[in-house]
Amino acid sequence: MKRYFVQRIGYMLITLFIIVTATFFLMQLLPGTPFTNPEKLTAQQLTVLNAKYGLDQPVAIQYIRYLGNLVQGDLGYSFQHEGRTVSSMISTRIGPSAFIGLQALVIGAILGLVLGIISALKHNSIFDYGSVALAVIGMSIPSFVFAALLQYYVGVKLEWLPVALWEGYSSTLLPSIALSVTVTATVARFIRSEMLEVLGQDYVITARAKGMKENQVIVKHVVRNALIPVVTMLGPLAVSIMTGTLVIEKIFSVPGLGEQFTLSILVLDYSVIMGITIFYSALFIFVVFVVDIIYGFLDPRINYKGESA
Amino acid sequence: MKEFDAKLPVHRDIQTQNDYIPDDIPSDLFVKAPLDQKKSEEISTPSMSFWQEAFQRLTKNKGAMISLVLLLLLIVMALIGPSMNEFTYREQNLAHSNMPPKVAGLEWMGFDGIDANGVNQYAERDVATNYWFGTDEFGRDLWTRVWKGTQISLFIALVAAALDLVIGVIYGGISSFYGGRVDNVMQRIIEVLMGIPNLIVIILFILVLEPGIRSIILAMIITGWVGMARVVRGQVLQLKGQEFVLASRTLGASNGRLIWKHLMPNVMGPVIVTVMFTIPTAIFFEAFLSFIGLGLQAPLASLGVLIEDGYKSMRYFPYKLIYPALVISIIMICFNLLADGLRDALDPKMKK
Amino acid sequence: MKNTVLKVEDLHVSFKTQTGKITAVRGVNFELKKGETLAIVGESGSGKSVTAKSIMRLLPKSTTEITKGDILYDDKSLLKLSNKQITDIRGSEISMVFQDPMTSLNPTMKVGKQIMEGLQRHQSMSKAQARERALEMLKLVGIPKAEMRLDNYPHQFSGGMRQRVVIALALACNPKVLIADEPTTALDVTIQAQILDLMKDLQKKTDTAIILITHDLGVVANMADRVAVMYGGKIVEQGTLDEIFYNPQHPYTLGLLQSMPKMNEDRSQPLLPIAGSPPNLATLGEGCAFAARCPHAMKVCHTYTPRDTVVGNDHHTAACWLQDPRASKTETEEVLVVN
Amino acid sequence: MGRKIRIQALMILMAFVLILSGCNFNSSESSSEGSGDKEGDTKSAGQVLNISATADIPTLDSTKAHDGVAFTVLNNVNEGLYRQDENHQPIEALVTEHTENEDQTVHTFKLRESKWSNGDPVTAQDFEYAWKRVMKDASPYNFMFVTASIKNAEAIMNGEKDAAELGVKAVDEQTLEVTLESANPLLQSLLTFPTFLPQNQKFVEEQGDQYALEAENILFNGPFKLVEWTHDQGWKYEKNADYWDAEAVKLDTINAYVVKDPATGVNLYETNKVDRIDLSSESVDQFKNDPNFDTILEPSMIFLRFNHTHPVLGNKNIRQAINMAIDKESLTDVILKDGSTALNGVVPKGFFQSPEGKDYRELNGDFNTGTVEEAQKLWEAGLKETGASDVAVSINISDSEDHKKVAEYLQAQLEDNLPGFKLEIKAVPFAQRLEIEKAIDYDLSLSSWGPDYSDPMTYLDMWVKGGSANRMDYHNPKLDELVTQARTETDLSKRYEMLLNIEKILLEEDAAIVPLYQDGTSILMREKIKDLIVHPTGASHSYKWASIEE
Repeated sequence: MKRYFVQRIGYMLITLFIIVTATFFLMQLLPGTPFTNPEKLTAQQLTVLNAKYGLDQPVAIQYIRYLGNLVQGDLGYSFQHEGRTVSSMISTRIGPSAFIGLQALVIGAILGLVLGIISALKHNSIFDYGSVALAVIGMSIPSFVFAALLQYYVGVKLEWLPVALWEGYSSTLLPSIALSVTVTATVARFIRSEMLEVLGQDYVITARAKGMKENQVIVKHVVRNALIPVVTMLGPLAVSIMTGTLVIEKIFSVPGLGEQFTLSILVLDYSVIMGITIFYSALFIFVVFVVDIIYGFLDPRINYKGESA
Repeated sequence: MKEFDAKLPVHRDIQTQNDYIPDDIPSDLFVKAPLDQKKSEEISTPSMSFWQEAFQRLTKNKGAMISLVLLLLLIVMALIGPSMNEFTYREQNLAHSNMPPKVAGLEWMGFDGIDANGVNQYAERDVATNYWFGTDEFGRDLWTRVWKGTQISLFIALVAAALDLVIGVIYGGISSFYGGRVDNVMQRIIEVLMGIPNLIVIILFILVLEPGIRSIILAMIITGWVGMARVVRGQVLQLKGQEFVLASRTLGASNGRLIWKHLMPNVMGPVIVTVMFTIPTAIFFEAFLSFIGLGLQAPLASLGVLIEDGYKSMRYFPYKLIYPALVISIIMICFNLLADGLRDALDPKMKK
Repeated sequence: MKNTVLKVEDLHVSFKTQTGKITAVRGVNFELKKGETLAIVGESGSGKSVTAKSIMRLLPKSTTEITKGDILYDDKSLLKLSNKQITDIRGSEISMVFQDPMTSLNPTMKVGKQIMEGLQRHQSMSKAQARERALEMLKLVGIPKAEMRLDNYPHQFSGGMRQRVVIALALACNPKVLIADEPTTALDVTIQAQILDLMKDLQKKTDTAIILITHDLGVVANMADRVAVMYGGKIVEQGTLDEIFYNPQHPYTLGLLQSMPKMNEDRSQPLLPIAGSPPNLATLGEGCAFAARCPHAMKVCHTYTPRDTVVGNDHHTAACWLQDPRASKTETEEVLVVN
Repeated sequence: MGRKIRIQALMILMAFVLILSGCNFNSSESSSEGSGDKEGDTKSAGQVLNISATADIPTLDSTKAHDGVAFTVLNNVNEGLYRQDENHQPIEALVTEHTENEDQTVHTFKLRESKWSNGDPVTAQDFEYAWKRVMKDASPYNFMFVTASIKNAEAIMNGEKDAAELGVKAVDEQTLEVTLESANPLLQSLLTFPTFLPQNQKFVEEQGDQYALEAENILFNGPFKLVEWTHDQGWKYEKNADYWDAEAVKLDTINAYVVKDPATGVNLYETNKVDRIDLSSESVDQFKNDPNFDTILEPSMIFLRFNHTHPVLGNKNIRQAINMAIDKESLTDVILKDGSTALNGVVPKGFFQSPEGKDYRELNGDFNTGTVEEAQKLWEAGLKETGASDVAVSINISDSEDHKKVAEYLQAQLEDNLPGFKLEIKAVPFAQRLEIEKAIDYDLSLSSWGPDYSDPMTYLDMWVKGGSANRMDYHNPKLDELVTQARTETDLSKRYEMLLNIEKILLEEDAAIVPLYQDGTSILMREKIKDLIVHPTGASHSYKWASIEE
């Protein structure tokens, strides 16, 4: 088990290293200066700035320096926001993103579970078809279309929830709901097919043959076994939420990481683009790793040699 | 119990027939008359090829069939829609800017040329031509642009999916077919690539490349093929151990023959399903990139570009958002349903 | 005379499918007496398992329907019981052992827990009591280091051991009837014998009546008191072990016996497989289901369904037109001579 | 440990993470958080203005600030020597008395007594310190000191002199002496620019590199204090009771919200969250009849640059043809709709008057206007001269909404009106567009230029050879010479004549660029808001005199 962990962490580091390297050199290919106000920047100011950010050094030196700083958790300074470090920007921005992301995950997971479980139990009923249709629609309609509609109808027309900005809990709801649609749909579909599979398993018949009451059979044997693989969806879900935040945060003026990322892309703030890319990748790698561990923890059949008995 | 042949008559009330045993059975029936075995074999279900069977299963899936029809319809519209009226997707006519949709005969459906303030713009501006989906602020015909956009979005998605397929099949095939060290190295590469959130990579590449259709496709396949490669590899590995491949090998089949005659046909099922799921993802990515401002160059329009434009003025010109959003949603839904249907038909075991 | 615990009367079960209704069980009759073992033999698709599941009412309601007949347990109709009443009976009065021990245990639940569940449900035992009893059961079915094994997961057991667990689970509440649906099919031959011995052993201790469903005549010979042969959803011949093995009256039974190798007979005698394949229940029309494969089939066999006829003494019955007096003697004799 | 417990533990952990991240809420909004009535209460309790800002403040360090958002905030929380009044004219702020020597090169400013928000007095040293700091750090707006002709500023910028030698000296606590290279009639006007604000040396040095990055890391001496600043979300001003002219200030609180998406801004306006927003052209149709709708004409101009070394575009007839082929009025009235107006000159109209009080634009009139037919004739002529039959070129634009639209429009106009013309649009991020322009690696470029100070020169001296804003290999020695002369000409009328002639050379003689339109902004502002001043140059907003009339 220890060996497995060491190996996994090794792979994670290699992956991260490759991402860092690729991102760094891709950024070198980007045209334009990352500095603000380049319109009126004089040559002298440019020299001063280049020296300040170490851009006057050869690329190899810059790269090694970047790696060195990265190891110490230093992602450099933003070009656009003078004096602010990328890490501090990420740390102030991650809160709102994490909050709406996790909230969307919770909303989506609960709704998805309920929909998925009921539609599997009422297989081939109107309800089943209805929730399958809902799930397909939820997966198919781009989240930004949905977010725009939500903002307009719930926020502006009905004035039930704040339209935008980041003030208090109520303003987290619309973005979370907009984000949770894909989660709900994905989870519902997944759960439904898992449930249907488990319902067809012999051990469910065994449980019934033992005289277990139907709801006990469903809860203890069916749902539990159907739920375990849901954990494996956390990786893809994390990605879809991450993707979602890029546009949802823009629409709802949420001061989150996704909004900062799209903003930095538009103004070519290298260091921030790089920092957030690395952060996202690291987060993703970490989530996948955690998912694997949780999965092993929930499913007794997994032993950490990567094979199931 | 899915494999009964629909063509043979089914005896619906067998039990009543069985119960009816007349006492006066004529004696002359008690004569030996065994059935010819060959004949009785014929009665049993006629054999169908895997593909025929899959096709039959697919045709029974209503959702998938409706989706297929809708998709074909949309593809046809994407091809002929832009030339169904006299406008081109780039032709501007500022005098006719922001015209609401109007279709003669369909006024009751909202295609009445009346804007959000209740003013009939056609009467107001004395416009004789009907714009079926309205016009944008440049006075460009949205009907033409929506179908042109559909064309471009579909093109991007199909090309990206096709290239994913080629790279994925080659990579996954080589990796699994040769196995051993080759497989090991190639797998490690895939593992690393899997660790990278692909949207981020796409964005970075779009930033570096010159914006345009080619860059978008390129950026999408940079990470897109990985999923396909994994599917192919998994499938080939599974097949490699099976008897018929071993048998063929023992009989001295060449590698090429083995791949093309035995492995490929069997890998096709999951591959097709994966492609079908790749296409909507690609359409979504394209729309997504347009939405965050990394899309196509004007005046080309994809559905994503149109949605982004429409989103900005959805309050006053809702029709600018509705039609492209509707088309993209229908395409996504149909591809997803069709992919689901294909998965069920081609490979009932394949989950997710 | 032993009293009857379970009686199946004219059972008809049909499935709803996309192409229509298929009747899988078409008038099954049998009785099970206390402490005896009834083997139901037949090819796959003959309706054995459906019959078994009907008794337990484990067939999915949405797709299956018992269209006719009754199942009486202690003279009560199982079919008329409410859901609650039938769940009370399942596992405590009638239990079941399934074919594949690999899949019939919940992979994510400790085996001890799986045994305890039933005990807690039916015998309102405390957790500690249930655990005690589960341990006892595991020991009874011969699982070594049972204390430790209680907290293991199914995947930590071998196939044979798992089947022992399943049997322990089935017998934990001392049921009067145990339905064993091909309990040894998925096991190695050596393990098969152990499991069968175990079942025989336990039957003696608990006086449980067993319905043994199998297609393996060897297992039947080893275990059964009486045998029912099923074909095409019907019992075509029923009798004691000796009657069936030494005086088969139905050509299908005969065919089954001939296709089984016998240890103590002349090795040079070839095995005679039954030609053709099992009937397609969806397309089965009038007449004897076996007629299409029967070497002795007569015209009548293709047109009318044969009735159960008592042959010889007691309850030995066969449903075959050859038993009809109008059938030519030569035909009938031909069958008997071959044996 | 039972599985159930483990799952529960997992759930609790998840809930915990949720709560933890919830702590990251905008604490600054504690006052307005919750119910709407509460908000209403605060509104009726005092003068509260709710506005939107398009971006976060990058830095509030006046020596380093370089963007409109920061300039506006600085203008309202700090006070310099002069500030712009309601009519955008410089009025005395901290200055009580201004004296100058004969040749107008040495200016002495007497300062009034006033206080920083930490209680320290604002002194002449604070100005000297801040100004030298700008030069020492080669800050983005250091060229303003050159524009203001402050002694040695240019030499310091060129690295020839030390920042300490800048022509500014604190004679005593209340007296500041500024030495100029030459007389500068624009001095007072330039001194309203936020780069000339004072800084408290002790405080700045205490804060180190964190200075002015948070609300608590900066001192105020202006009409308002910044009491909260939550990055990327917004900030809040409160009236500064210690301000020398506090009686003139009517607003008690200003809440500024960062709203980057214009559509979101509209939603916030409609739900009464903010009282003033900028409208994008997509929303103009919806509100153009609203009493709260208004457009503001700005002094920035949008124009086409040409690569003058391009074989075809280097031809004057071609450039003129392009100019005439574009219907600029339709562009501003149908496409942009935000109050922008067509422009046929380099210097925008309505901002720059001659010493005689006439508008620059009126004096110089329109250049290169003509019909499409004329354009096509010129086009034919140009093609003949260059020997080209068709022209396929690309236009370099930044990927902002407006520029994309303009480019799409231009593309259709030019391709339709000029036979054989093919225009490809290349949209890139703003910074990248500049880079491409500086490298002159384009055919056409859609550019914009805003004034640094209130004088036509800010649009005219950029075209000299080697000028950092030329960026198109344009060169006309006559223009260069006129610019040099105008810089030192002290006779204002003569100077203005020169300025008019420079534009004539650029457009009449060379048709070097194609001016397209003068930028406008359309806004929605509730009628109850009075006297919120929008300045065309420098810091764009003054809240000092603003009030709410219920």
